[in-house]
Amino acid sequence: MAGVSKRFPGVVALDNVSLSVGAGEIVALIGENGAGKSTLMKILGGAIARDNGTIKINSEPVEIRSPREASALGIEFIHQELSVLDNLDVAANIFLHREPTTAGFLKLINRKRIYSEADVLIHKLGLDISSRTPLDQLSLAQQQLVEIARALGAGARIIIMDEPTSSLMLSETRRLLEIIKDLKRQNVSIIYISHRMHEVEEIADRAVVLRDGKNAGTLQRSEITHERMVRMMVGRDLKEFFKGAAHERSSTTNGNGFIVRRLRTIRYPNHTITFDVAPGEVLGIAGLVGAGRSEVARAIFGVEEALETEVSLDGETLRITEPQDAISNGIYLVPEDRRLSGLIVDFNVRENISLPNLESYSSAKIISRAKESKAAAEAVKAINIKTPTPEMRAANLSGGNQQKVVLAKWLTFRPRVLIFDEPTRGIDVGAKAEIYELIRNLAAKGVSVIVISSEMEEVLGISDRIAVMHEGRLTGILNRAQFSEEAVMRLATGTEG
Amino acid sequence: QQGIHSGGGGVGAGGAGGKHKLAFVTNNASDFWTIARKGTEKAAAEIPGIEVEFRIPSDGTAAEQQRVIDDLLAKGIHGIAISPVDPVNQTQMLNRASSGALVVTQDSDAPQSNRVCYIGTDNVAAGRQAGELLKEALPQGGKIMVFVGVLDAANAQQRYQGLKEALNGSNVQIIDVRTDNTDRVRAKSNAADTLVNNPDIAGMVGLWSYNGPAILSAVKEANKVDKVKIVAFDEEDPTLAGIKEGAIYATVVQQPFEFGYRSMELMAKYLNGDKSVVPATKQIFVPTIAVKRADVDAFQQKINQLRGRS
Amino acid sequence: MKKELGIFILLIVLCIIVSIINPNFLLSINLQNLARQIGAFGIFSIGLGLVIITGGIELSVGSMMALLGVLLSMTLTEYGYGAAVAVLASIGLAMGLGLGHGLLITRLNMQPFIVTLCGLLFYRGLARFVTDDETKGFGAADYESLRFIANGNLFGVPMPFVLLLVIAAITWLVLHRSVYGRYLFATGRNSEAARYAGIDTKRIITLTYVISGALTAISGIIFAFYTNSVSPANHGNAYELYGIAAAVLGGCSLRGGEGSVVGILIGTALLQVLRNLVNLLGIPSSLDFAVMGAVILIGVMADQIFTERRNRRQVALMRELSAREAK
Amino acid sequence: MKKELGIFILLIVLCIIVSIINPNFLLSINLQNLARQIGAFGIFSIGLGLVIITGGIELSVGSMMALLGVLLSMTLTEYGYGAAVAVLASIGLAMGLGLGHGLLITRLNMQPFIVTLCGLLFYRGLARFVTDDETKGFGAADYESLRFIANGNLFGVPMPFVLLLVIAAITWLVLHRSVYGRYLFATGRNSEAARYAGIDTKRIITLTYVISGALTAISGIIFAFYTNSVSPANHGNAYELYGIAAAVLGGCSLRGGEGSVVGILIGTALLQVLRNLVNLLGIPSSLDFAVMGAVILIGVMADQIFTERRNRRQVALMRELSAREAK
Ligand SMILES: Nc1ncnc2c1ncn2[C@@H]1O[C@H](COP(=O)(O)OP(=O)(O)OP(=O)(O)O)[C@@H](O)[C@H]1O
Ligand SMILES: Nc1ncnc2c1ncn2[C@@H]1O[C@H](COP(=O)(O)OP(=O)(O)OP(=O)(O)O)[C@@H](O)[C@H]1O
Ligand SMILES: [Mg+2]
Ligand SMILES: [Mg+2]
Repeated sequence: MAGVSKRFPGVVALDNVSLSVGAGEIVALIGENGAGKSTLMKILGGAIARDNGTIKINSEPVEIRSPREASALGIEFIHQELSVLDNLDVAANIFLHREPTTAGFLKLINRKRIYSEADVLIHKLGLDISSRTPLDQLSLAQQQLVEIARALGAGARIIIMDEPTSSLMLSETRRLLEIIKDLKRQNVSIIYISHRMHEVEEIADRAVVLRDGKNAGTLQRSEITHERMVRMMVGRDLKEFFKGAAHERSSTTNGNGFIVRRLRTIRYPNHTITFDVAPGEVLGIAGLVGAGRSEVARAIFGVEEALETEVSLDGETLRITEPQDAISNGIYLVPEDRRLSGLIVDFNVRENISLPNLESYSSAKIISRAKESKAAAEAVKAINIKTPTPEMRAANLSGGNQQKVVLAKWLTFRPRVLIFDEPTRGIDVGAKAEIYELIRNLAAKGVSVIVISSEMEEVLGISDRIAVMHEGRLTGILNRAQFSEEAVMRLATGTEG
Repeated sequence: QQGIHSGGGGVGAGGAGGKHKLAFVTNNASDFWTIARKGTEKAAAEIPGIEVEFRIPSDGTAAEQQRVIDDLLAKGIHGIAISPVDPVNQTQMLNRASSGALVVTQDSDAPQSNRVCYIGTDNVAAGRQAGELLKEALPQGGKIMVFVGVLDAANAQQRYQGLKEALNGSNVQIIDVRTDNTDRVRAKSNAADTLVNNPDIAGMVGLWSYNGPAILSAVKEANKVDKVKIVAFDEEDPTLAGIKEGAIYATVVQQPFEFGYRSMELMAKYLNGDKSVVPATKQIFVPTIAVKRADVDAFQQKINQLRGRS
Repeated sequence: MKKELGIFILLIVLCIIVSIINPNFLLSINLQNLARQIGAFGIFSIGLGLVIITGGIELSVGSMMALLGVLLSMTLTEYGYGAAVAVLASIGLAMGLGLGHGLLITRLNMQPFIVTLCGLLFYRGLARFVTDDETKGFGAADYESLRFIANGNLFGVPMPFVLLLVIAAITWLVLHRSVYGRYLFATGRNSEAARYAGIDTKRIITLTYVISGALTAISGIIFAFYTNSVSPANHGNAYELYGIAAAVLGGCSLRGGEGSVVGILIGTALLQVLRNLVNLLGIPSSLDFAVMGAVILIGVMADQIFTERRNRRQVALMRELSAREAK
Repeated sequence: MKKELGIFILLIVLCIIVSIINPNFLLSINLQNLARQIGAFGIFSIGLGLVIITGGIELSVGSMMALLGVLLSMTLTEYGYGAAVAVLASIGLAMGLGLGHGLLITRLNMQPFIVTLCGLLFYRGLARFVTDDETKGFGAADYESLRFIANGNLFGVPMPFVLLLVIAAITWLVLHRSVYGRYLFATGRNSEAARYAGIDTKRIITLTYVISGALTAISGIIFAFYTNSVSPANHGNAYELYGIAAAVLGGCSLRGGEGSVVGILIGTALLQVLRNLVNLLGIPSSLDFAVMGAVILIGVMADQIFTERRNRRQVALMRELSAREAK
């Protein structure tokens, strides 16, 4: 691809960007949120049209006008936003539009083949389910794996992966990286977008960096280091992560703080979960995919029914059956699935940010536009949401910036308990540091913070204590002194605890 | 009470080109009105100085008729012959209309209103006629079922009333009335269900024009042509064919052509100052005719002519 | 705004054409008739529009009007209650029915289509049953105030239209400026995310059906006195279709979360002007449906084509601009 | 499957109750009548169901049937073409109209509701115009083969029902076992994602409207010969509602992406049994709508409550189990 440009109303998403991939090469495409990575790939994948530039495959200029044409050229795209169909089963998703058919006018699907081949594919990815499972019964991570299986099954020459690991935990990520290396050996080209620098360090042959829609440089295999990438992405040196993180705080609540006792969720009714978070403490919750962490968060917040639980905050027992009960007690949840539950993509940034707190921007139930806009503008500035104006539709924001909008919603509040479910999913390194700082500041103000995260680095860096879950069970709680990757993994895989 | 037309031809004749603008407003769309239309067309051709407009309110409701009237008045109409869907309660509307134009009711009357005259069928009498035909067809008596589109229409109620009057005290007994909301599929399945549920049914009466054919085909399919006497209203083709082959005993027909022609004629005369055309009763009944097997051929010929068929 | 603009232009063009062909269109009496119709149809259409914005549907308005109409007549003429009592009872009943719909939909998770379809059937049946299939009217007795609401004028403006304007103004404020309105859009767009934001989506949805019920009752009273009689089998038949069509023409999306009060008003006006013009232009009655269908189709089509062409032109312009910049 | 089960149980319970109260229900002649109705209504309902699965809607079926019906009569009786020609022309025309809908929806991005609403108005108007509001019939002339399709029996089974079974079987294969069906579900649930997968969603949607047109034509021919005459103003009125209701009762979601052929069949059967039972049980005609509404509501409600209770019971069971384990 050479000289590619793309404008959206109000934004120049790409300005004269070039990118090349050799056969069997793994190219990492990195950059801050909103740098234009997804847009560039959508152009290659035929999902959107470019304004300028050329695309060549084997030095032949090609026109890619639709995903179908991309597919015909051997380009498969794993989207940043899930594009699986939850009314079909796993196999149907994997083979969508490539179904083996029996001959005949009706084009009947060869079901035997589809299921057996799908089973093979998903097991290769370490997904331990039947390919007949309806997709709506899978967790986000499992759906992500299905989408990856789909691209792999297509036998493509070029596979684009837009943040494929953002909702995967360590072991799945490892397996995926192995598979990518395997594909490389089979001479498949990979374009890999990720905000996780160590993944890039591990697999990329070359890293192409975008900044503000322009090429900011290229790093060869030998040059790919964490610092160089970050410097190139943000155009400056970044202060150290997790600096001054968790000093040991009192982890005894003395009846104060946020206490959850005997929480049993519908999905894992045989296990009770009990933990507490002191005011000013950050409790990390770690675990493998599907360990039931999100379920716990949803049950506490009242979106999902808990079979049984006792929740108290500063000594006061709470009854939470609906989210508004939680919110009125100062308990908030930043959910993991931003497009489904985190924000309303058709609302603009301002409306999304003000939504949970609308009453406070209104008098006599009539919204004061001035107050609302001011609060939104402040929030946009506070966590640096990259948007030309708060009036931009959230759907038009880049993935990371959408996530920031989800976070921004709760910043205008005075929370007492804040639960983050995968807060930095898809967020660039620079913004991550800002979010960590934000979490620390919240804690410093006496908020009890719970951070559910699948990123080992993140849990270890941000938490004062770490609760680890395995298949719905709380296998242990580690104090700062006991922190280590091995300790977490042992509990997370259930080999201990 | 006195509308602008009360001054005789003077005001009324002031219309476009000195012509009287007359309108004929039906209650819904059906073949019946096609024949009436022929009558109005004949009137328009024969009577000098009138211009005739034919309006069919599409959904057959009082509201729809009111808008048609409102629009006609806005257009400066001089005379309206209307078949009110709901006479009792459209009185006000008719009065309002008659303060702007000459109003004549046809087909169904609104006696409480300021309409100048009614031209049409006496539906109670028509019902009675149907009742007499049934008694004639069923000398032994028996159970009968009545079918109609909607029962809250005035002509349905009046026919039903006449039917009941005529059968009162006889050994012909009405079991029930089934309605179909003018859906012919429903009309036929209503008849079919009745045949299933009342194996001993002796007669079936269709109060609205399409009920006859619907009953006929249900009866034929159930192979009960000999066992069930059918009395229908109006002159749909299958009804006439049914009479011809003896499957339908008789049908009571109105003369819509006369409605069309005579209402236009009356309004023209009235607007020209001749008020003697309105009788003291303010009602002109166009009698209904019973068509049986013997008269069906002649009738068919006449009706074909009116419909402009060969 | 863009969405309403196209249909608004269509409306204006139509009015101009009609008044050129037949200047009677502009007679104050015709405009009054038209305004009265727009008023009566507009009021319940707004309610329907709100329901559509929640992502729901309300099919029972026509039947509900029939039921309310016959009951209104019976309370007034047969049981001899006063006008105020009868009106309040009507509105109260309709709100109760709306509440029922809302609760069935939110508490029992039933599909709005099914709930209100059952309403459509049930209320119609009930209306026919309580009246024994007899048309109920208000005769010539004078319910001055009620007649005034349906047939009177205020400074020459028909009362239903005045009522519509008042109701539209209030609804506009509520929908586009108030917290409730924002919640409504949020719920319609993505009820899951709305719930996560702490919105009691069930309450919002239920409330909307109640409001729709109240507006249906007001329209129903106007229609009842406009026709002065209520035929239980026909009154209000297919009015839900008019309401839905007005809302959809005015930019409400049946997938929820989209729509505006102004759009609904324009949609209603368009439908009524179409009905009016068929009569004024002397188009054969048999063709009136065809004309309505064709005009709406052509209008919306033209709008769509223009929008698309404009977009394409913008894209081309941008391409040019960036090409020039690149040099 | 779960979704259809509830409504299926309702259907069975209803049939049992009716046949206990009135054993005539089980008479072969009644079952034949019923099957004939189910056949005629079921065929176009399947088409409508497919459209609903794409996330669209088709409101014009009733009007289309009226138009096709009068044209069928005219080609046969007035222009004297043969039955085969007339039938093919009918189906061809309907497919053409469906194609038109599909193209307007997919190429011009118009809302299905608006396009087919215009169809509803336009075709009805056209039917009335070409016939000059006159009812068209087939007289006594014998179109043996056509009459057989509508009124005949094959080994005692009414032809429309036989046709329905054949069509349902084919549609079942296509919808639940073929590539096309899979694309249809994908398109209905998330057309963007389907597009990303390389599916030509526009073609799929257009094709579905064409199929719906063809099925409407078949139903239309059956209805025309069932009544033996077609009143342009009334024929097929509100049939779209029956079709949509059947599909929705049978588990199709108006948001698209959900539904099954078996469900649509059960939904159709339920509606027809309800119509039949009103006559058989001698329920006053004025109450028939009320009965239909009430039975559907109660049925769906019971289903919903049972499902919920079952879920809750499961939860309770789990609770107990785990409590026991905890000891
Ligand atoms: N449809 C659209 N309309 C308007 N602006 C858009 C649209 N899609 C993307 N943008 C803008 O284009 C820019 C680039 O977005 P893109 O999604 O390519 O970023 P990204 O590099 O993938 O970021 P992230 O890491 O957060 O996913 C952003 O400023 C975004 O707001
Ligand atoms: N609707 C559903 N039906 C059945 N099982 C489900 C459903 N949703 C989630 N699950 C399963 O429940 C388990 C717990 O999911 P949950 O999202 O709570 O876990 P998690 O620890 O947050 O994992 P993740 O990292 O995937 O978010 C997973 O195994 C998932 O497959
Ligand atoms: Mg991106
Ligand atoms: Mg999770």
